[in-house]
Formats: sequence, structure tokens, C-alpha cells
Amino acid sequence: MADDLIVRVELRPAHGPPRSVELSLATGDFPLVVLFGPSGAGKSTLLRCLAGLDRPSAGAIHWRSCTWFDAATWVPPQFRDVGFVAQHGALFPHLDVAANVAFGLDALRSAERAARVTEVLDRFDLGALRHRAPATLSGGERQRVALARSLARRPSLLLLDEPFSALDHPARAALRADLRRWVRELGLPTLLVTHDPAEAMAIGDTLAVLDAGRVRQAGPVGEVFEHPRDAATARILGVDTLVAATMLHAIDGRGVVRAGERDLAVSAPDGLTGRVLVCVRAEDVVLFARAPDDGRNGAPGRVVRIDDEGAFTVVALDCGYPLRARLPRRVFGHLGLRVGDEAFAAIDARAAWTIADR
Amino acid sequence: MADDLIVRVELRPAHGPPRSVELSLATGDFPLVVLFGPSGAGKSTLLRCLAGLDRPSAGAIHWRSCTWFDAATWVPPQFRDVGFVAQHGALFPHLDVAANVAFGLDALRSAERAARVTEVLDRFDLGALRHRAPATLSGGERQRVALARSLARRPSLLLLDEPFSALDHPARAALRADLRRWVRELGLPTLLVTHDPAEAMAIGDTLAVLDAGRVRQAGPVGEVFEHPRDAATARILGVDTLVAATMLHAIDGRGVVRAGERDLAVSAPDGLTGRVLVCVRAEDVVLFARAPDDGRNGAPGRVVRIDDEGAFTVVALDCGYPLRARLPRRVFGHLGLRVGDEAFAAIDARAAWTIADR
Amino acid sequence: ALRPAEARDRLAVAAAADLRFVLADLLAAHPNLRVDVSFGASGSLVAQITQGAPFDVFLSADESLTRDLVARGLADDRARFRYARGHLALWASRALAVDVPALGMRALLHPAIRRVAIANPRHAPYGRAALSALSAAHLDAALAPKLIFGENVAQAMQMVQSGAADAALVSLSLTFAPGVASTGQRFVVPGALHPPIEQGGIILRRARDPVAAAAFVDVLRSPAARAIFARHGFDPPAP
Amino acid sequence: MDWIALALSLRLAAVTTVILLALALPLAWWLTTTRWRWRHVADALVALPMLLPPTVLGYYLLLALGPRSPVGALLLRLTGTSLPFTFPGLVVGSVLYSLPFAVQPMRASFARVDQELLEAAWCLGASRLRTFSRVVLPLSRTGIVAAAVLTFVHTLGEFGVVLMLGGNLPGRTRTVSVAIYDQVQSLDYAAANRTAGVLVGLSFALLALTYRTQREGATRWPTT
Amino acid sequence: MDWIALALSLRLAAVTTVILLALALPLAWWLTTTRWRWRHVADALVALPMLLPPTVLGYYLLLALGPRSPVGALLLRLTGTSLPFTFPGLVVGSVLYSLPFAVQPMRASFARVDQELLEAAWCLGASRLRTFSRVVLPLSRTGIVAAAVLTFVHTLGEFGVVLMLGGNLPGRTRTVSVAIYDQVQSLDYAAANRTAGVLVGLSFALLALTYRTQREGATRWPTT
Ligand SMILES: Nc1ncnc2c1ncn2[C@@H]1O[C@H](COP(=O)(O)OP(=O)(O)OP(=O)(O)O)[C@@H](O)[C@H]1O
Ligand SMILES: Nc1ncnc2c1ncn2[C@@H]1O[C@H](COP(=O)(O)OP(=O)(O)OP(=O)(O)O)[C@@H](O)[C@H]1O
Ligand SMILES: [Mg+2]
Ligand SMILES: [Mg+2]
Repeated sequence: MADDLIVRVELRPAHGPPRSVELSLATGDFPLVVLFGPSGAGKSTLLRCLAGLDRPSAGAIHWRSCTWFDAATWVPPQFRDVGFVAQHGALFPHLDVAANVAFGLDALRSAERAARVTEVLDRFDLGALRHRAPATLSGGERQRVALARSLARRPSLLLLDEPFSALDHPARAALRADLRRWVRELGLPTLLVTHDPAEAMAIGDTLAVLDAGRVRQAGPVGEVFEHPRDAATARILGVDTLVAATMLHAIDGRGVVRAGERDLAVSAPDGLTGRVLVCVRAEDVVLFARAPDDGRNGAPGRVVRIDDEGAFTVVALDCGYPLRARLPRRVFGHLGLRVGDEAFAAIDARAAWTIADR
Repeated sequence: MADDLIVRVELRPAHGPPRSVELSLATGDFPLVVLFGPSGAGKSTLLRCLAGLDRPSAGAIHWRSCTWFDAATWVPPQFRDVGFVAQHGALFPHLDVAANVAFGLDALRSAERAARVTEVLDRFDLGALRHRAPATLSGGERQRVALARSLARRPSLLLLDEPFSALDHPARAALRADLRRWVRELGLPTLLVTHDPAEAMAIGDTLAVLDAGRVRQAGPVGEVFEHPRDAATARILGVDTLVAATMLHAIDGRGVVRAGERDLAVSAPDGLTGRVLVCVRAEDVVLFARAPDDGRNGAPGRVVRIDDEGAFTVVALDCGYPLRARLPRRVFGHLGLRVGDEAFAAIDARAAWTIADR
Repeated sequence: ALRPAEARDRLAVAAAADLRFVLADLLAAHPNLRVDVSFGASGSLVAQITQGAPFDVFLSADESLTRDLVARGLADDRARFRYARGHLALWASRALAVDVPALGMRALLHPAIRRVAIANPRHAPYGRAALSALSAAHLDAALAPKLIFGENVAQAMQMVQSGAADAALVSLSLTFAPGVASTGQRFVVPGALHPPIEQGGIILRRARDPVAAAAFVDVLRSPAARAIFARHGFDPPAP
Repeated sequence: MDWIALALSLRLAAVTTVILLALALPLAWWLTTTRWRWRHVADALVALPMLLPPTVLGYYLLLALGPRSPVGALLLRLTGTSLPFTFPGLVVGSVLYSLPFAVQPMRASFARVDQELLEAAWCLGASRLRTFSRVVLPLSRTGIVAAAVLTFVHTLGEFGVVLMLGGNLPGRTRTVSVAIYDQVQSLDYAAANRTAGVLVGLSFALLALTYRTQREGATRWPTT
Repeated sequence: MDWIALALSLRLAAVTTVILLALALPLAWWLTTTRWRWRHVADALVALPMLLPPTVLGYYLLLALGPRSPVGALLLRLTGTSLPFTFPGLVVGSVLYSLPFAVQPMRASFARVDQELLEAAWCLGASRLRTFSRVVLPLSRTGIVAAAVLTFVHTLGEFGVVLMLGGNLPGRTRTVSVAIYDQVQSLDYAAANRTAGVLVGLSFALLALTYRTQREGATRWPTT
């Protein structure tokens, strides 16, 4: 599969330390690639270099058949045909909604332009806000206008830097679903930055986990979330518990490890041996007040701490190693557990992914 | 219980429509009261009026034995002895961390001041950052400094306006837990604004649901989350499904309603009859591929839509009425459900709270 | 009103500021003279003429400046002429409790006169004359702390009129100016106390209509004009 | 009241303002965006006319534009006229003299245009010119209006440069401020007061009106 | 080169700058924060001295401060001296004349102080004075330095007001700009050139240095 996008750049800003960012993506990774990573990983830097807003000191950027940057080339943002939507939308305050959307369309003839604006506004449910000034719009509406504006030009690449972070949860979920639909309908290659795992899962086709400017792991979203390749990636992806263990035997994707004083069935890549880490998401741990007598996979432990998290309760257990379980508040209520109680943490072997401990 | 805080104010700004905000809280509601409400509910307005940053046109504000505002009184912010932390912290860019924290302490003698600064910095884990300039801090560190700065003065009331909204999830959870600990240790009455239900649950003692400037419901956090008093409150609190039903009989906190074509066991306040709404959180719905034969409470339905949400999957069902279930991704995977399949939604009667449908 | 096109056919005269009043009378008496006068400080006018200012005739308060223009090749030495001789006068506010006409120059020593304004002796001829007169009257040492300097005699006069100065040594002509004559007391400084103030002019080489310029100079030096000059405190020029 | 001088001053101010807007817009934008290492020198050069004694400026302008200078000689050869003592000469002097009054308010408002909006325009394919004309200019309206009004009023009040460079020719280079000076010199204080009254009144009214329409939000300060 | 005049000008500029900083700081802050409905009138009044012909200003100052005016008479009665033709008189004139050059850069930088920081200070119990001195002032440093330098340089270059109000007394009221004028009037062009060169060089160097230290980030513009 040919690489569609190759970025390998270095930045040496006047102030601050130099940094570098690398990423390459293939045609099959699109339409929607999510860049996921901790604060400072270089996600915004990458997008801004792609858009032509930051100019690297060295390296190269290739998009499909074009070279946007290398030692001899620099294509300014005007000629890259990308759509870029920053965190707060950056709407032109002196233009109304329709004029904002029409801003990038000056190459079209006036009738065509009007038609395009109407089409895009309708698609984004903004028809009624056509003549409103940006200052009078709610956060969600502004974000929709910003998206509409960058999509109206039918760019060849869409770059979204945490486009929903200014919204509250319900507005976010709705806009996310809409965006996913539009991007698919238009078949538009899109890079979206987020540090919300739920957002990454809900919207992405491909997930690239960025850390310190390098891609740690990339692949289909579900695959990456379920099978992180190393401990750092697992932590970045929000795995709550990493249990240090020793692989006893592994075959055909399944294995048994010794963790603490007990054996635990896990899933594992073939050929893994020796010291390993077992990744367990708190959501995948089922708590029982008493160990069920069906020989369930898991570990007994003592409740160390209980935290409320809205509809969920997070229980920290000591099973010889620390383990966290997140269960619906209601379910937790029925268990009647308190700090200090004994409990049994059942872990589905398929949900316990194992990685080498280096 | 005497009212500790009484706010009943009206604002008529030069631009924009007039608005009013009302709230009263008793001593027992503190230390940590969470103000929860949709965007535009007036949460920030309330906090700014309390801090003395916005001056109402009419009304009154009383805090304990003081009148901060009424027709004849206006106490400027300097004399209210409140701590106020806004969304982005507002650190003084020309002062280092220690000087920021010391800013409010000019009433203390210099030795005392130094001691207090050191104490507060240590408590907030900021000792190592003592001489750093705000511009060099990460988002989480800035928030910690802002909190430290307002707590250093030992104010009589702490006001926090979405203090964590600039942070990513892990940083947020950590700082939240710290804040909760500090506030309890100091016994400091605190009002915290958020629109994240998880945050409200995790941190609050009392929850006040604000809507259009009025308190719709207030009480202990868990109580309010579990027993919303009306449909609007339920929606604000993130109840996913509200099923229109008819109360058949109710006694002793339990009842049976007819919803769609089936009966459903629910919990209900005594004396509720006639048309009701059943509140069901998607987390409290357990899905089965086939109806279990233990006569479990719930309803059969057809899968209409499946959405990924990171570690969770949200399944929309048609049970004669729309119903949503949110289950761990892994659990959902085992069910093997697809759009169009039949499924059974089990609902714990204790998790199905009923309110009058007006 | 004057339209620019018309203005170009008229004679352009650059004149020292102290000629304002007398030239106004002169032009009023000769309505057939098509003349525009630009008043200015003599030094500025010379700088401007040097840079090609469109003047045909230059009337200086200081004869030496006309020689300067000749030296710069802007006029012919034969085009120089004298048109009047100025007088220095001591002027003081009427409100002052000093009898200036009676005391003459010695009035300047009176303690009620704390500030005496003169034109700047560095470039104004009346300023130089004032200094000469003071030293001839042996008043220079006593008056040095009282002296203040105006840009020209008009400013020295303003200083008295605003009350900022108590007395001034100015051109006699200025003390006859409309609105001034009745506001103060005048003492004509004897001509012997200072070198004569010969007011000279010159027809510039660039004059577009030398004939008209010469005609204007003739009018300026005519007996009728002398009468007008005399009314303004000027003597006829030395031949 | 010397109405001819007032008319001339108004004409001079209007012409100067129009020319300066055209000159100062690109200059101010260049100063705002350039990363040239000598930018501060350019800034200082632009500010200088505001700070030097106007008569000094006028004298050196007279020298620079007069027929003896290379510039003046060239102009004379090309156009057959020399600039000093003509209305165009006054315009040249005024443009130079009022330059900082046009450039500085523009710079201030250009600098306030949010970088994000420029980036948004570029990513929407807008050329530099289009970004400037469609984003920067409309968002800097108040600054540009302020620049125009300050230039106009400052040119109305211009004295030293006009006196030196203009030569006080009635109807051609005798502006209202020179007229006031003349009236004071003629000890005709009543006329000077009238003329100055008209000039001050006009300038003041223009300024007050401009500031009134530009009332940006005052910084809030706690009420007592 | 008239060194005495230069020294006097420097002294005048220094004294004026010190006084104006003290005056302009509260005035600029008041203008920035007041919600008074006639604020635009106050703004226009402050700007006016920058825009009026300086000789007109000087003439009316002479009238206002002279012993015949009520103000002048009062001063004379209280202090036994009158202001015109004295160094203090020049200082008064310069302060008025350079007022806008001190106020306007301060206003611009005061307005840029983030409202949130003021609110944070109030909520930390800081009085208005403390907020001003500990938050507003340090954050407006560049604006205040600019104000000081502009005032200083502008006063150095002051001519009309000094000429009218000063009386051209060597060592007392004869500033360098008046000296240049005198030299031009005496046709001593060589001396005028030398003096003007020193004045322009000094002003230019001060300005360029100031702008250099104040290099705020240029607005970014796509590189080609
Ligand atoms: N203009 C700049 N000059 C110097 N360093 C910078 C600049 N902008 C960002 N950095 C640094 O570069 C690194 C990457 O920053 P970047 O903004 O790309 O991170 P990010 O992944 O977008 O983080 P976040 O999730 O917090 O937005 C960080 O260490 C940051 O401190
Ligand atoms: N300065 C203002 N002038 C006029 N109306 C305002 C002003 N500030 C806020 N409002 C309006 O007052 C109402 C309450 O605003 P407020 O900021 O208190 O809401 P909020 O509950 O804090 O919302 P959010 O969660 O979005 O911060 C809204 O309708 C808002 O539009
Ligand atoms: Mg970023
Ligand atoms: Mg708010």
C-alpha cells in the first residue's frame, strides 16, 4: 500500500527547545485518522506543519503526489488545498454565517458559489442561521460553521485540531456523529486530533498514537485500543491497570500468567515469554462480593478505596497487585461493598491483553 | 437549618436581555456544593455576582452574617474574602509561582507570609515549581497554582468556575481528588461549577441543579442524581431515556407502570398516579440476546443502532418506546448483537425512577 | 477673492514683518498696484528665496540681507535700493507707573520694569539697534538680567501687550500700528544712540516682470509713499 | 476670519489624508508583519517627523526639495516646476509630517487582529492581498478611521512645515495656521482669536466625534 | 553647535518627562477605566495639543500664564514671579504640549491588560491602588517606557511653545530647537546643520533603541 502522507520534520523555534514530528499514513488508513496522544505529544505541531502554518527547519512533507515541504520546496497554506479547523473555530467576526462559509469560494462563479453555500449550510443544519453574526452563535453552532466553512471548498485533506473541545458532552456527541457521516459521504481524508479516548473510538477508522513526536502504534481503532503494543501506549490509551506478571505458557493467542500469587488466563500475542505486563481496563473487571464457584478467571482482593464518578463507581482493589474496577453505580450498590471488604475481581481472559515488559 | 447563603439578584446589562439568578444554601449543604446546569443556566453569573465581579441591578446577596449586596449595600470584591478561580486560572504572568501565591497575603508579616507560601506550595505539590514563571507551566500546574493562590488567603468562601475544564481527563481526575481532600481538610465552604456529571458526583456533597437562573432541585449529590424531581432535571442530569407510562399501582416506594405494551416494575415516590415518566440511565440497562427465563423486569426490543464510545458501546433499542443501553464494549462483543436483532433489556426496578408527567 | 491663476500675474513681494502696517496703507492708497505681499522673518525669506521662492521683490528690514542675496547670485547689485530708515522706540504699557516719555531710556532702570523685550539681536536689525542703544546709554550692564528676546519686534510688542514684559525696544513704526498706539507710552530713542537702520530692498533676478517690479519700487520711493512712511514712523532713506 | 486660508487648509488636509491612507496602509502592515532585523530602525524613522521641531523639518524639506538639491533638480527637469512654494509641495511636506499620525493607529489595530483569523483565511486559500483586504482591513476599521481623522486634524494644524515650505502665499500656500500666526504678528488679536477658535473648534469636534463612535469597552473597575 | 542650548533642552525634556509620567499615569488609567459618558470629550481634549499649531498653543499659553490672566495673576501673587520667560514656564508649556505623547501609549498598554487579571487581584483582596501598582503597572512596562521616550524626544524637539513662552534667554529658555531656528535666521546654515544633526541623531537613536527593546512578536505572515 502506497504511503499517502509522509511527514518527517524538525522544528527549531527561536524560543523553546527543538522538536521533531514523524508520521506516515497509507491510503487505506483514511478517510478518518485519529491522532491520539498526551498533551505535548506534537499533535498540534503536526497539523500546523501540514496546513503550512508552521514552517519546519528541516525534513519533508509529502501528500499524495505533492511535495509540500523539503529542503528545496515550500508550498504556502494558500496552495495546499487543506481544510483546517482549530479549537475555537476562528470565525471571521465581521462576516455573517453565509459569508464565512463563502469566504473560501472566491474561485467559483457567483451563482455556483451561492448554490454551494446553500448546499453546505443545509447539510450542516445551518440554513436558519445564514444571516447571523458569529458573536450571536452558541459554541456548538460556531463549531458547525467552522466545519462547514472548511468543507465547502471540498479540500483534498481535512485537518481538525480538537474541534469539539469547547463543547459540553451532549453537544459533542451529536456533532461527532454528524462529522463522521459527512466525512464518509464525501470520502474526505481527514486527520482529527483528540485526547478523549471515547471520541477516538467513536469517530476514527485509523488510530495513530503519538508520543513525543513519534507514532507509537497505528492501526484500526478497535485493534489499537484492544492490543496496545507496549506499556507506554497502553497507558496513553487509558488502560487502568498494568499487572506485572510472568508468562507461564502461551499458545494460539491465549496464555496463562502468574500474577501475584495466582494464575490468570490472558490473551497474548504468540511467542511472548518471560516478564510481561497484563493490561486490564477497569470497565472489563466484574466484581463479586464472594468468588463465584464456577472457577471464574480472576483474583480475590480487598477493597482499598471507592470513588464515585457520576453513573459509575471506581473500586480500587488490592489483589497482591493494585487493580481497578469501574462498574455502574447501581450494580455496585447491590454488591454492598465497603472499604476493607473482601471481593472477587473476575477478568475475562479475552479482555486481558498481554505485552512484553521491557 | 439557617440559610448560609442567599442570592436573589437581577441583572440588566447594557447589552443583552435581563436575567435573574436565585439560590439559597444552608450550612449543612457545605463544604462542597456543586452547581450543575446546562450552558447559559447562569452558573458563571451567579459566581461572579458572589465574588463581586458583576454588580446586579436589583436583589440581595447575603453570606452568613454579612450582606454583600442589597438596595443600600455594595461590598466590593476586595472586602468579601472570597477565593475565586476562573476557567483559565488567570495567573499574573509577571510574577513567579511563589509571588503569585503570596499576592493575596500582603496583610501578613513577611516571615508569616513566607511560611504560609511554603506551606501552601507544599500542600499543593508545587514546591519544586516555586520560582517558575506561569508561562512555563503545564495546564494542570497552572490550575494548581491558581487554586493554591486562592486558598492561601484562607477565604471564607471559595468559588470555582469550571476549574478543570482546560485539562485532559487523567489530569482532571487527579486534581479533582486533591481538591476534594484539601477542601475537606480546611472545612472550606466551596461552590464549584461544572457541567460534567462525573465531576459533580465525584466531588460534591450537595448538588444544586440550575436551569434558567433557578434551582430546579438541590440536595445530597447521590439523592439528586437518583431521584430527579421532574423531566427537565432528569434530562439535565443526563438520564438517557424517559419512558412515558401510566402508573398502575404504587406503594411503599415501589410501583408498576404500563409502558408500551408491557408492565414494568419501577421505584416511585408514594402517591404518584396517572401519567408518569420513567427515568432510565443507559448504564442501568442490562442487555440479553434472549430474554432470561427468570421473569426478569424489563422489555424486549429490536436493536436500532449501535454506537462505539471508547470503552463502551451504546445500543439504541425500540421496545415500543426508544430505550438506550450503555454496556462495556467487551460485554457487548460477547452478545454478538447486530442492528435489527431482537434483544431483551433488563431494567432493575430500583434503577427505574418515576416522576409525574406534567 | 483671489484665484490662483490671477495671482500669478501679480507682483509677488516678500516683506519683513515690520512693514505690515505701512504696506497695507500704501497698497490701499494705490489700488492700481497689483501686488501680493508675503510677510515673514527676513532670515526665513532669504532661505526661501535661495530655494527658488517665487518672489519678485524682497523688502528687508535689514539692508545687509540684500547684499547677501547679491552674493548668492540671486540679484544684481544694481537692483538694490533703500526705501526707508527705521527708528527705534521704547514702548511701555500705559498702566505702568513710570513716566516713560519723561524719563526716556532711564525709565528702563525703574524697578517696576522687570522685563524688557527686544527683538533677537542675532538676526533682527531692531534687536541689534536696541543693544547698541542700551550700551550707548550705558544701560547694558544694568539691563542684562531684564532682557528677553522675541523672534522679531512684533513678538517683543506682544510680550508687552500680554503683560509678560513691561517694556520693549521696538521699531517706532510698530508703535503706530492700529490697536497699539493708544495702549502704551512711547519714547523715540535718539538716532545717535544706534547705527542707522537702513531698510533696503532688492528686485530679484527671477522677477518675471522687471518693469512692473521697477514700477512698484518707484511707487515705494515716491514722495506720496514717503508721507505714508512718515506717518508710520519711518524717515526717508539715506540717499 | 480668513476663509480662503481655511478652505486651503481643508483642501490640503483632505488631499494629504487620502494620499497618506494609501501610503500608510501598506507601510503599517509591513511594519506589523516584517521580521526584518532592522525593523526598529524603520519604526523610529516613521516616528521621527512627529517629534522633530516642525520648522527644522520644514527647513530641511525646503533644502531637499529646492532646485539646488539633486531631488529638486530632478523634479524640475522632469516636471518643469519645483515643489516648494506650491500646493503640491505643501502636500509632500504634510504627507511626511503627518506620516506617524497615520501609521501608528493603523499599526496598533493591525497588531490586534487575531493571528488565528489570518491562518483561517490562508487555509481557505485566500492570497495575502485577499487576506489583507477581506480580513485585516475590515477588522481594523476603527484604527483606520482614527488614522484618517488624526491625519486630517494634524494637517489642519500644521504650521512650521507649511511656513517654511509654502512661503505664505495667499490662496496658494497660506493655510489657516499660518494665517493665525500672521494675525498674531499683525497684533490683530481679535482676528487671531476668531480664526483659532474656528480651527480649534473644528479639530475638537472631529476628534470628539471620532472617539465617541469608537468607544470601545472601558476596562472594568470595581464599583463602590 | 550650541551646547548650552542642548543641555537646557535635555534638562527641560527630563523634567517634563518626570512630571508627565506622574501626571499621565493616573490620567491615562482614568481614561481607560471611566464609564463617564463624556469620556470621548476628555479623550479629544488630551489629544488636542498634539494636533494644534504649536505657536497657536504657545500664544494662548502666554496669554493664560501672563500676569494679566487670572491664573497668571494668582501665580504672581502667590509666588512673586510670573511663569513666562522662565524655565518653570517652559516646563508648564512642555507638559501641556507633550501630554498626548505620554497619555496615548499608556492608554494603549493599559487597555491590553487582561480584565481577568484585575479580577483575580480584587478577589485576592488587593485594593485598587495595589492592583494598579502591582498588576497594571508591571504589565504595562513597555507602554510606559514608550510614553517616557516619546515625551522626552518630543520635548527635545519642541519649538513653537518654547519660542512663544520662552523669550529665547541663553542658558535659561533657549532650547536647541530655538537655537537651530536662530541659526537659520542668521543665515548661519553650517551651524544650523550641525545642531540639527545632533538633535536628530539623538532623537533617532533614543527611538530606535526603545523600539528595539520593545520588539513584540510580529504578526506572522506565511513565508514564501
Ligand atoms: N511555539 C512553540 N515554540 C516552542 N515550543 C513549542 C511551541 N508550541 C509548542 N511547543 C512545544 O512543542 C511540543 C508539542 O506541542 P504541541 O502543541 O504540538 O502538543 P499537542 O500534542 O498538541 O498537545 P495538546 O494536547 O496539549 O494540545 C510541546 O512540548 C510544546 O511545549
Ligand atoms: N455580559 C453579559 N451580558 C448579557 N448577557 C449575558 C452576559 N453574560 C452572560 N449572559 C447571558 O446570561 C445567561 C447566563 O450566562 P452564564 O455565563 O451565567 O451561563 P453559564 O451557566 O455559566 O453557562 P456555561 O456553562 O456556558 O458557562 C446566558 O443566557 C448568557 O447568554
Ligand atoms: Mg494541541
Ligand atoms: Mg460559565
